[in-house]
Amino acid sequence: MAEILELKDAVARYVKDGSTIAMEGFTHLIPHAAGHEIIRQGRRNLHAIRMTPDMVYDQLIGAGCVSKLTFSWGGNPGVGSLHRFRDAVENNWPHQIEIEEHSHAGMAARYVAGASGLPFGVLRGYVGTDLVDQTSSIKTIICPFTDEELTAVPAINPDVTIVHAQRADREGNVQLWGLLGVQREAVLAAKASIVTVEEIVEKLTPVSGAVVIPSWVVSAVCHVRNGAHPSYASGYSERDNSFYKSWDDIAKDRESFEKWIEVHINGTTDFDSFSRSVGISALVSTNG
Amino acid sequence: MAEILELKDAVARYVKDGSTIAMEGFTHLIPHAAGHEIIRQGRRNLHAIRMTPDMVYDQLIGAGCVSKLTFSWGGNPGVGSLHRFRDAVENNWPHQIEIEEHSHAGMAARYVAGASGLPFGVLRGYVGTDLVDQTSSIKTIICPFTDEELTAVPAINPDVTIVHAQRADREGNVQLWGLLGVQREAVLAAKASIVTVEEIVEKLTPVSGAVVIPSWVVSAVCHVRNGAHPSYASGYSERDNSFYKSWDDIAKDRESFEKWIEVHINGTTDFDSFSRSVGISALVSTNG
Amino acid sequence: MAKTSTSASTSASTSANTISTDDLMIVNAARVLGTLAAAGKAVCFVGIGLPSTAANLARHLYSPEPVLIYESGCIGSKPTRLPLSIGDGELADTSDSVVSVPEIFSYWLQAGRIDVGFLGGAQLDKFGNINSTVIGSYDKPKTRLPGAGGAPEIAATAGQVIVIMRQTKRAFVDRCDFRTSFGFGDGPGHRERLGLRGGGPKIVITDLGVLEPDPETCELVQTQMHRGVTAEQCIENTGWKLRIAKNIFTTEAVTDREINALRELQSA
Amino acid sequence: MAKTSTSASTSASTSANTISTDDLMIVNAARVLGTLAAAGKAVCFVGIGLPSTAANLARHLYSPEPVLIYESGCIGSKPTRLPLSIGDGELADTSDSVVSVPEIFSYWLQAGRIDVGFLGGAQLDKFGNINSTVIGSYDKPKTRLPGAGGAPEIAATAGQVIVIMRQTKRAFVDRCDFRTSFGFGDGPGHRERLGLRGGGPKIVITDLGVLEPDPETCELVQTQMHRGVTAEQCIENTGWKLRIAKNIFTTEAVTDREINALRELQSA
Repeated sequence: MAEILELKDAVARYVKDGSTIAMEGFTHLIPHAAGHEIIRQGRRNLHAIRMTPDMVYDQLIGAGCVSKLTFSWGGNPGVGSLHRFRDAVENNWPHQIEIEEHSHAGMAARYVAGASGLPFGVLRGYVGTDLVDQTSSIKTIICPFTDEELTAVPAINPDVTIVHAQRADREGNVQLWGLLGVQREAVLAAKASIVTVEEIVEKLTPVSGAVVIPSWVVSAVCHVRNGAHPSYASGYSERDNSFYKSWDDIAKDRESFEKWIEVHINGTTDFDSFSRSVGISALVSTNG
Repeated sequence: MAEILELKDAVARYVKDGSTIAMEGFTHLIPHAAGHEIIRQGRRNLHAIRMTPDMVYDQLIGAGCVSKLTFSWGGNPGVGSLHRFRDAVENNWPHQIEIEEHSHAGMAARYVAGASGLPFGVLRGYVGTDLVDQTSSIKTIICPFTDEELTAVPAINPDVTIVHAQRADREGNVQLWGLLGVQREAVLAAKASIVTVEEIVEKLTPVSGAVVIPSWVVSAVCHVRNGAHPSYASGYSERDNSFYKSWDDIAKDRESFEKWIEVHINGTTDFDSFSRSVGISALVSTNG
Repeated sequence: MAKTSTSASTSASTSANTISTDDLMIVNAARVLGTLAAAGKAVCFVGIGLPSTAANLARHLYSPEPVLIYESGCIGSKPTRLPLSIGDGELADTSDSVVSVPEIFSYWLQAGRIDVGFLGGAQLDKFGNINSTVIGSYDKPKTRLPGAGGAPEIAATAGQVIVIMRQTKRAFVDRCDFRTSFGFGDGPGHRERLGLRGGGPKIVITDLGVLEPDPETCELVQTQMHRGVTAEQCIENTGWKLRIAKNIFTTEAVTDREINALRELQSA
Repeated sequence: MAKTSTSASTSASTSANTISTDDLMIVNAARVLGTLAAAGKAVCFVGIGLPSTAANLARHLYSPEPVLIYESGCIGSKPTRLPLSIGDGELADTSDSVVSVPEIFSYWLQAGRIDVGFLGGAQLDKFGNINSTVIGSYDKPKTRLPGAGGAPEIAATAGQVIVIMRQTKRAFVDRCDFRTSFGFGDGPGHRERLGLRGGGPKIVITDLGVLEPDPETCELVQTQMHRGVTAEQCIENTGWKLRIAKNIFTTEAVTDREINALRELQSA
């Protein structure tokens, strides 16, 4: 059964130096608050996995938490580059990071395999691309019935998966809706999982398009209102597009990035204090 | 885009002698009316696929429509044997049928592979069972990353899949909810598909737990109120357990079975006329 | 739910209730689940019939409650009445989550999230293998049974398997005509050689008592008998040369609390 | 959506509207979709930006409408305003169905249900291969790009691929530094040898005109130019020795109906 914990305590318990972590969210429900907490706690040598590493992974990479990144698309959606990611790959700043690069289809198949207790997933993928030469975790497999050649990718089973969701009940059952991404698979594939939620309610009521992740496959639920910001939680908040745009300037330059981390992450104690620090509280819409 | 057709016309167009058909429904939403229509049209040599062939497959088998059955559990749930299925397997009556036998997990993996455009599915399954010796469509496959031995099963891609759902809109978008079974996968795996529905509405409104199958992956939608009877459609009808029990007596004996088919199926023109014939109209509850 | 009539030798009586052999099996299975739930190990994969009744009884009797998963896609079902079929709407309506059938078998069973699987069948052999496929030969069956359903993968994968079956010479056989669900196969080490991840059949609950595998030989041994049952009865009703445990004990009598909760459930 | 400023040579003017080169690309892409939709072949896998705008414009201009699928899990999206990101809530709220990301790639893209995929990238080579991974070498990148995303499997599987890119010497290269998405590979027969199921890049829409693969050589040839564009301009802005089709023609001027619908969409 999931425990209801403070985010600080959940991160301290489940994210260790050297952990393999997945923080998923496909534009929607990205667990930014949890990413900040990992930086605050000074974790190092993380193997960070994500289909679409965006701002929060840029922060983790720039802050020196990550030694390896497994991913399929690393950009600031609608804005441009992830400058800290680029600086790490192009210039080894703040240090060298290893990258393991896949396609979305391959990453999705890897999470599904992980959630299914299989060691690999099968897809029609990567054929003819140069990714095959760069990524050792792409192999061919032969169909035993048709002799067709297909592609195999290994399961992903993170030490800990962190996601954000709309809400949970007091027993730790988690409910999310809207764009579901690969979050459920990432939680089910992980050895431990932390879910930050917009609110904790007495009883989950049905919501169209919602899925429930039962408490007994979740390790910790943390109440962090607006904890996906500048991403959003459908029904609770809107995507803060201007914040994504402003990140471009902040992250472009090492010094301004370091200052931002120093002031707004290391200089704050939790997500509320971070929100006041960057002045986003006014942008938080209430539950509609 | 799906066409809205009379069930009679849809079956005539998509179910041919020798077709491979899947009529799915996991206790809930079983397309009985469509099964009756196949018998009425006198189809022969069908390869009938279903995880849980129950009463409607018993009828198809007894009526001589089926030359091969692929399945994982063939019984009358909560009641006992499928007598026509047993008579065919044990005594070749009305003629010999070939069987291809799997487990639920394997059948599910086969439908998923079929829906995914893959030639096979992978699972941890069948190991140590005698099914492996009887079913040629179970093979081993080696994980190219861990060298583990797993099981492969070939995709199922029926010529036509038939399912029942709660409702569709006038464009043929289909909405179903409650126990979803393997229906969506069975439709997506098929070359053509027929969906019978409780009602056709102007516009589909959200329902908690509902999934929508878009019109453009469905061939035909047919309005057949209560067309799952004696199975049920959540929100529209209740399972008619007494009908399932009464089937035991009808099907136990070849003569009583043949008479039942003659009177109630071949002697009726459509599902309404069948319902009057067996006197079930009183059991139909209205949309709640 | 049809109850078999009570026979003097295998029933007890508390209050106004008469305890049938089905009741005995249900209550004893519920107790096992209660103990497992207390140890944090009671995610159950249940089928309809006695297992479903036992699991729901355990939900009413014990805290923490076991978590019920039905192969029809229901996770965390809390039915207020006993479901009539595995696809009973009540199961979906009272679940934490309803998922597709493929997902139940991949993300939930295969992934190793099931602590306890319930199985039964037409034949059980001394190594806990189960036949629910065919009596006689596969090609020329004497009796064609429904088949595997979810059983092979439950048997392979669940943390442990609880078998509930009536103990008769016809059903408890030296070797199954067909191995639908793998127990301990041919004996010690066989599960390990095949790489099966689940623990296999750890307990067989019958109308006469309880059998458990000998840790060394994997052979099912009578370890418990219900009140009034004799060792001879157990041996007579078993098709292999049944061993009786030295320290065999008698199952606790069904309590008022248990039978009342069961009757309430059955009449809901 | 940022619009590049209009240059005299590549813009037309209708009514009070000034047509940008983005507008030109969007309208021409929408026209292709309209034609495909009329032929019953317009299930589109779209990304954000010009493809999404073009696909939504086509929804407003043509009947039957194309069906829009976004990799974020939205099937049959009918956004009333242009989505700002692929995860824009508007996409989910206006969809026929929202599914998980794994399902979008398995049941929908991989299964061959997509008629048209849109792609772009940093480099496009003469055989329609696309690089969105890295400029320079993979190990010592000059510019690290975002990477593959959904592109490799869209390129492999979609019934056909429409590429939308600005035509420049830097972007239209003889050979991509990295092959992220497979077009015609090294030339004729290469897709077939690899067993790719999709049709590959059938049309490249640029700010200067349209390129299409020569059916025999698979090399991209300039087959259309926008009004006011010269063959010399096309050749100058292409990094390989560009062939101009003998029967090259000029794209139709953007109509009032088209530009008005586009402006309406952009201001919604």
